[in-house]
Amino acid sequence: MHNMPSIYGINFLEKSMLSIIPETVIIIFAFMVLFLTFFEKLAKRKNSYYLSLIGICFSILYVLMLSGSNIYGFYGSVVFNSFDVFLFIAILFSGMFTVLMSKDYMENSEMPVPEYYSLILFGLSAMMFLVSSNNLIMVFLSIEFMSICAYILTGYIKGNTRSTEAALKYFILGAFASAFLLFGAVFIYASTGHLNLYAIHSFLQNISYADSISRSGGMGIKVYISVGLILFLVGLAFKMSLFPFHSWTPDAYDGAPTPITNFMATGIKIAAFAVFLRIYSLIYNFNIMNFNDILWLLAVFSMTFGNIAALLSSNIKRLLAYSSIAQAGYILVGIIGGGFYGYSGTLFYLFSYIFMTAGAFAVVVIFESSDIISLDIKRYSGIGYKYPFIAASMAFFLLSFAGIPLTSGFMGKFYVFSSAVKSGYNWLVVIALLNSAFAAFYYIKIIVKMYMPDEEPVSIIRGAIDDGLMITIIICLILTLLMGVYPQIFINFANNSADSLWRI
Amino acid sequence: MDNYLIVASMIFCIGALGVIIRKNLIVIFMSLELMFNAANLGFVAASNRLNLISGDIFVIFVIVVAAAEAAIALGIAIAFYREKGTVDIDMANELKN
Amino acid sequence: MDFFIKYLLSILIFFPVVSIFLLLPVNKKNEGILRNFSTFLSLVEFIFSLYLFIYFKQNTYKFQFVEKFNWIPSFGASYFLGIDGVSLFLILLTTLLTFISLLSSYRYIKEHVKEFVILMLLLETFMIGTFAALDVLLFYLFWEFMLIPMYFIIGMWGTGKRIYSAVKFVLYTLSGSLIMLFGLIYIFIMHYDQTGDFTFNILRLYNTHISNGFQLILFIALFLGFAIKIPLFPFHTWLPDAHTEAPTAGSVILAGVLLKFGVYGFFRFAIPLLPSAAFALSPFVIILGVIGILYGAFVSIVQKDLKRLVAFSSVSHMGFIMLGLFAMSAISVDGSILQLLNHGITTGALFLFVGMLYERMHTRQIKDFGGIAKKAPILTTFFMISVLASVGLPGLNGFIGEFLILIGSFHSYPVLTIIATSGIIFAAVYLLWMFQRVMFQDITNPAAESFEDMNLREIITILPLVALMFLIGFYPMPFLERIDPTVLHFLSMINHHHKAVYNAIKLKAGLSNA
Amino acid sequence: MDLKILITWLIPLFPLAGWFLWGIFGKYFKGLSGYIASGFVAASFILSVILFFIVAYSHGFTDTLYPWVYAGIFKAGVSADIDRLSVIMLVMVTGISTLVHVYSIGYMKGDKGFSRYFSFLNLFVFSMIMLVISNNLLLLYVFWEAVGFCSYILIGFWYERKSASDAGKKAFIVNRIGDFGFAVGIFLLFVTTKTLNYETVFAAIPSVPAYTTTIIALLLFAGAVGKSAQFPLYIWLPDAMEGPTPVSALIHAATMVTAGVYMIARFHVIFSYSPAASEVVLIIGTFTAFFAAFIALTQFDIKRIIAYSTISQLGYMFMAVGIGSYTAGIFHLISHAVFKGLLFLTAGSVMHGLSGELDLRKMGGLYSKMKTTAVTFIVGGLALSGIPPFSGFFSKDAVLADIYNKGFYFAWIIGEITALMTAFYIFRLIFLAFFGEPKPDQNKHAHESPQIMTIPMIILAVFAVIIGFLGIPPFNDSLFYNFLHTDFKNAYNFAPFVNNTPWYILSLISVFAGLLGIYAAYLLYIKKAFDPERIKSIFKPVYVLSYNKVYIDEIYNFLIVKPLLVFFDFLWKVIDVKVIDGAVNGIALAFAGFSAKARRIQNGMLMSYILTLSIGAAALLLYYFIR
Repeated sequence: MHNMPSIYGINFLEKSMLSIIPETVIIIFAFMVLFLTFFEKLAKRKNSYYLSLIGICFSILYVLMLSGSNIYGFYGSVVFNSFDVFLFIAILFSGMFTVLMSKDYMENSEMPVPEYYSLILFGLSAMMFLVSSNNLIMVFLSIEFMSICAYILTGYIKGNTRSTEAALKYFILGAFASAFLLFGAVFIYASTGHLNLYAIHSFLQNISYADSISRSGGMGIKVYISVGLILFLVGLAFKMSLFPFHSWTPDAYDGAPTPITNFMATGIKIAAFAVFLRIYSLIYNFNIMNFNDILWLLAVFSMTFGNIAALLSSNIKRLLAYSSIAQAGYILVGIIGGGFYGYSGTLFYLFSYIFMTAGAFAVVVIFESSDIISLDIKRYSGIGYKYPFIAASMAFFLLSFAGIPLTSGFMGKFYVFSSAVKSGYNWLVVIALLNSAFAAFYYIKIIVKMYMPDEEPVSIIRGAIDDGLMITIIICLILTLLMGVYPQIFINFANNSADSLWRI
Repeated sequence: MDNYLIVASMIFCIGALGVIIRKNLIVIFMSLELMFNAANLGFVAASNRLNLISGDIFVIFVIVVAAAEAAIALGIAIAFYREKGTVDIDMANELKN
Repeated sequence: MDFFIKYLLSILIFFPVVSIFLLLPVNKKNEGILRNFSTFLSLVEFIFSLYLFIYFKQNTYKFQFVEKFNWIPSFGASYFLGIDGVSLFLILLTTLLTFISLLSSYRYIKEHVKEFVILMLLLETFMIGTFAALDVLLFYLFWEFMLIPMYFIIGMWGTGKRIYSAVKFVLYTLSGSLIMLFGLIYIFIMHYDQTGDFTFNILRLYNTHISNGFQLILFIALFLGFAIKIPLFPFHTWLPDAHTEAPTAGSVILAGVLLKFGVYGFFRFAIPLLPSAAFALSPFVIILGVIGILYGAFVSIVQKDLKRLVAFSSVSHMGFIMLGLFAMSAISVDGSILQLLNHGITTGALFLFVGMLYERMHTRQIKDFGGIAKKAPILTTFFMISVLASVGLPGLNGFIGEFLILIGSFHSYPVLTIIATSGIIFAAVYLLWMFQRVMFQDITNPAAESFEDMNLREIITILPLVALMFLIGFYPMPFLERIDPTVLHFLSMINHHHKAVYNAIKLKAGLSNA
Repeated sequence: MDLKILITWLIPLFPLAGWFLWGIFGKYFKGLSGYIASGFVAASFILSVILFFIVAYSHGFTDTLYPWVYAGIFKAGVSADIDRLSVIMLVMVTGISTLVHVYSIGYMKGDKGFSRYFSFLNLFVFSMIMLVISNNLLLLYVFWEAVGFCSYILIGFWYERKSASDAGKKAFIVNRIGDFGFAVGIFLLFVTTKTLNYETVFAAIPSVPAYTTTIIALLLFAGAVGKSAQFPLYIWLPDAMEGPTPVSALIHAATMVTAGVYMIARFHVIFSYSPAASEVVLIIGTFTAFFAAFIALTQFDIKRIIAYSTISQLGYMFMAVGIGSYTAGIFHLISHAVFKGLLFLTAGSVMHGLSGELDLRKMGGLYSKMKTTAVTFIVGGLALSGIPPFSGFFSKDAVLADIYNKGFYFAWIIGEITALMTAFYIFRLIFLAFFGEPKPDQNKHAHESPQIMTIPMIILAVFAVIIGFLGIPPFNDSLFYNFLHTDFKNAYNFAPFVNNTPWYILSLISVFAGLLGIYAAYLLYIKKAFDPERIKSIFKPVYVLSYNKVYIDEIYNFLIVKPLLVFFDFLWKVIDVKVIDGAVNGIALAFAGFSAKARRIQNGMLMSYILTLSIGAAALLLYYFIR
């Protein structure tokens, strides 16, 4: 347990400000982008685009500057340590990719642009807050903040019924789920009397110590806590899109503008997993009850359902949505595996997951047009010869999803699975491996379409490909390959951040 | 305190039930509000019982958030109505499978 | 030069990748340059690989040309290469067959030549890497990625139900190897728990102590991965489809090299890691192998498609190899390792001939052929030699391997060996019958009237293989004397785990009275 | 390097070189290749004769050319074992091969496969030589199969003819069936004695339990049954007549088919230490001798008649080795090689004269047309039917007398009856072909063969007369016996002589049998004392049986080949495609089905989504409370 008083020092305000600098930078830039709308001639599409990119870069800069420091701000309700550094970088990457993709996408829609980018930036800051939040209030607030941005962005395209419907579904389900989360918070608070995670942590330590000496101690409290934790888990599992709480995923992914889909698939998922990891490492893994059983079920159901549902779906965005459900299952395997090895594996997987997903969605954006048919995988038949580089990279990302070696996907899977084997969850791993075996089918289905068209290739009307997209694809390609071939650097990075989970 | 929590839970369940069974968007939003308020009730009760203040603070935050959400909700509802000409959520069935 | 020899394996692995980068700038329009240049590069690769043979120190079982660098310390995985007498020849086979199949596809591959040569070279990298890797993770990396180029080769240049076959091939093999991965991870973790040594180094994993019960489970896990690759009897159905639809080069590589990985995996991983399970289950594996021998032969007899016949014939041949490997006597294991090479050479040659016939007649149905011998004496001669090698005619390579396998296995499994031996009769039946219907008799198909004989390129393609058939047939010692020490060490390594079993081996190898 | 060793390895080298030359550069040599090939074989013949005398006046030796297969404790080198048996075989093989080569130059003139023919003939000679001189079973097996391959390729020499390529294939596969047994025998021998070298094996055999020896011997004998066309695997030999006649003369009469006999003689230790196995050899031999002769009685294809007679004569040899009198067997082998080679060559010359006609019913009165052929043929016929002083008389009597004196009376009676039948069918052939009134359509172009063909025939005829005199004084102190029996000193004498009837009595009986047969043929086909048709109608069932070769081919086809093919087809079409592959595809389909169901959950209805979500939450809570 860390020494709480340290944050009650004289200069705690500076400390506190320091702890949230990256978020602050993003927010400032978000407002700047927003203000652009007031000035007619500045309100060009490009300006806001570049401005938001600059903001993200600045934020990354600050994160790197702060890396290594271990700060508690605002009475310990915000924490900044290497765990956050890792995840901030991840999230900022996903935000950067989203922005890069958006330029091209926004150009052929007549929606107001600056608001769009500012919303993305606000969403980013919310995610970062979520990651570094160390207090149930902070968690709830930032989740809501993040979700609200996401709701708006999902329904951003006016007059597109699909978009609106997606927003509607996402919103109702999201609010419903956060109600559960909130109610869970109630139970936790009622039973422990704390909102600060560390405080709850120590409280639970005492309880488990207490009934380690006398089995009688605090049974009623344990029930309350467990119910609270379960309800809380429901709220988070919704954001992580695990099986019974997944149902928004395909529709929201499908209806939302594709860059936003990427934003949800990478940013929100990672933030949710990050906060879950933090809370799990602090609270769940006490012997209040065996949460791993529940997680085990969730993981197995998620991956199996995701893969099976994806097998036949012909709409690429829905296919990727289902596959992301399955991926969530795989990531959860790492958390179940637990221990230092498992956490760092999970983080590594999350990090690698960004790049493959972003790359894949970038390719989707390239071949997407206003009509709905553009999302059918038939659209991809024969592009292997028209656009060799893009098709090759798409194939590579898909292989990475499938977990073929030389891709980051394999290393990530390998890492989390071996951690699970290490803690003795053999059946879980076997199921996961079988899953990834038949999951390969629908990834390969797309590759077949791209390189071995059986029907006449659909002629794609497509001008010059936007630089942003190309940059995205190239970065994703390089990193996916690098993490697949020489993952050690990233593993070290993940190890540091996993390490900081223990140093509390 | 148990009784408060039980009441809160009952309200929560009522709200959830409302969300599940009603088809009218507005009613659904109201039920959602009900669920949030159930949570609020729980917090207030708990903080009162433990005579702490943090619960009450949380409640205030929740109210703010709920307000914001209500705004979004209405925005989306209006957009939906403009397109579909109804607020019956069964009309929202374009995205499936 | 010194450097060259020291890092020869890495050079061999990465030279094809380098050559890919050399080929990338070439415009895909001028296919001539692409073909010749890639063929030349693969020839260079083959010549490099000959240095392995030259500088290989025989009569030692120690790994040679060893290279070891840190790769992923936190997994205990390292870039660890090295070869012994077994992998030496398999690597040579790989480089040779890659060169040959590139040379052979000048006429077969008409479109997307650039993609084709690039994929072939990529495939070569991974095949060599798989044989050279002594680190389990590295091995698995090479092993599994190998599927992808092969999958493209089948799917893009195949015939008929090519996509079905390609996808079937990938999914079938992938599911096997993922189960295998579980087994490998499990052993790795177990070794860590026992020694606290976090390593994928196979030589250290050999020392893992695993209780017999676990050994059985893990062996089954590994078994699935390798048996599907071989393919052993009930897991073989991906093979006929893949072989039949693949382009000639694909079939040659598939039959010549890819099928070897299963046996190599058993030899390098499954058996030494889990000796007692291997011994407990060896009767079942052998039974499967023997079923495979007869089953493959029987089914080949009634095939109507030339290529499918050859494909099923390799099911039969791999059965012999499994019999020899799991009989675990020095002689039989020697034999099956030698038979690995023989099968690669012979079946590769057979597929080349099927390809030549197909290029000329545009059919693979046996009934459409007949009387080719009249038109093409050279082709007939070489084809006949290859067929006879596959029949196992003495004086050619096939015989030595099969004979050693059978005579080595006879002591421990007399009945099964006798049943297996009856396979040589059926081999004669299906191959000679096929040969008669295709080459002899009178010309029935008018297309055969304009059948031109092998041209110089094709002769060059075939000549090395035929030469090897005679060499191994008449003077196998250069191969055997390099394989033998490795095999003996393999057997003694099992003994190191398993005293009781070792006596059994000594009996089988006849060392008891030596 | 020692001279005799040099000679030893030069003998096989010549034909090997020939094979390469004609095989690769054949088309540049044109007709020349025939002469050079014959020269090569002649060279190795001369060398063999030299070697013969070296061995005859010193002693045998062994030499290893190079280590061949060393794996584990398994060691086999390419090495020769030269003793009297092998040099006799060498001389016989190379000698007859030379003559056949020379003969073939004329016979094959103008065939487009001329060089190919000689290359394969050379290959055969090489393999046969190696087979004879090899000193371990692996090497023996190698060339055992190699000669089989040569016969396969030469039978199917005219591959355009389906019947020819079928016959070749049949020969190879039937031989393979025999070799299967042979191979298993070798395995068993190896695991019992841990070696395959002759000396060591023979040294080990006496200490091996009898039943093991018996099994080994029987398995090896299976190989001999296939190679030497004994019942029930003889069926390939008559069909083998599809090949060029010189090939039939060399491979299917003189050398390859006798390899089985040679093998048993070579492994006399194994066989003599297992009386049971020898018993089986005797029985098979006796039955085959009678059976083949019976079929030969009524055939009309002259080559097939001679083929069946070959089978029957091989039966005699097996009788001989079956009772442990190996010298007699080898002696009959040699003399049979000579006169049967002669018969085939002359038959070939008849064909050549009649442009490939083989049917007796279309022949007649050829004596006037082709005197040399006729005379040499009659010499061969007399030798075959064992009329003194022709070689057949000495060799066959040596066999029969041993059988009688060793007390196998039943076998002896069968042998005598067979001798009678033999004389009858060969002279039936002679009378029908060379005497009687000429058939008009033949007379026009019937002509004598060129000298290059007739000279070998004459040489062989001369040998057919003189070689028998190696057999005097008959039998167990003849020149031949004294020369050879030292090689068999290790044999275990399992069948001692029970009575020593003087040889002339036995000879009289068999000569009488032979003469009787000839006289019967004379009555039937020259004097026309009885009408052959009447005889047929009297013995109708017997005749039909014999005429249709006892339907053996049909029986095999119906009982074995057809059912197997059906079974294989079932295996492929049902087991492989439907069951195994069906299971694989079934799994895929099952997953597709699940997928359809799973996607129905995602029905787009918000209500159901909320329901799933809350049910999930409830389920988790429930899960917690129930445990």
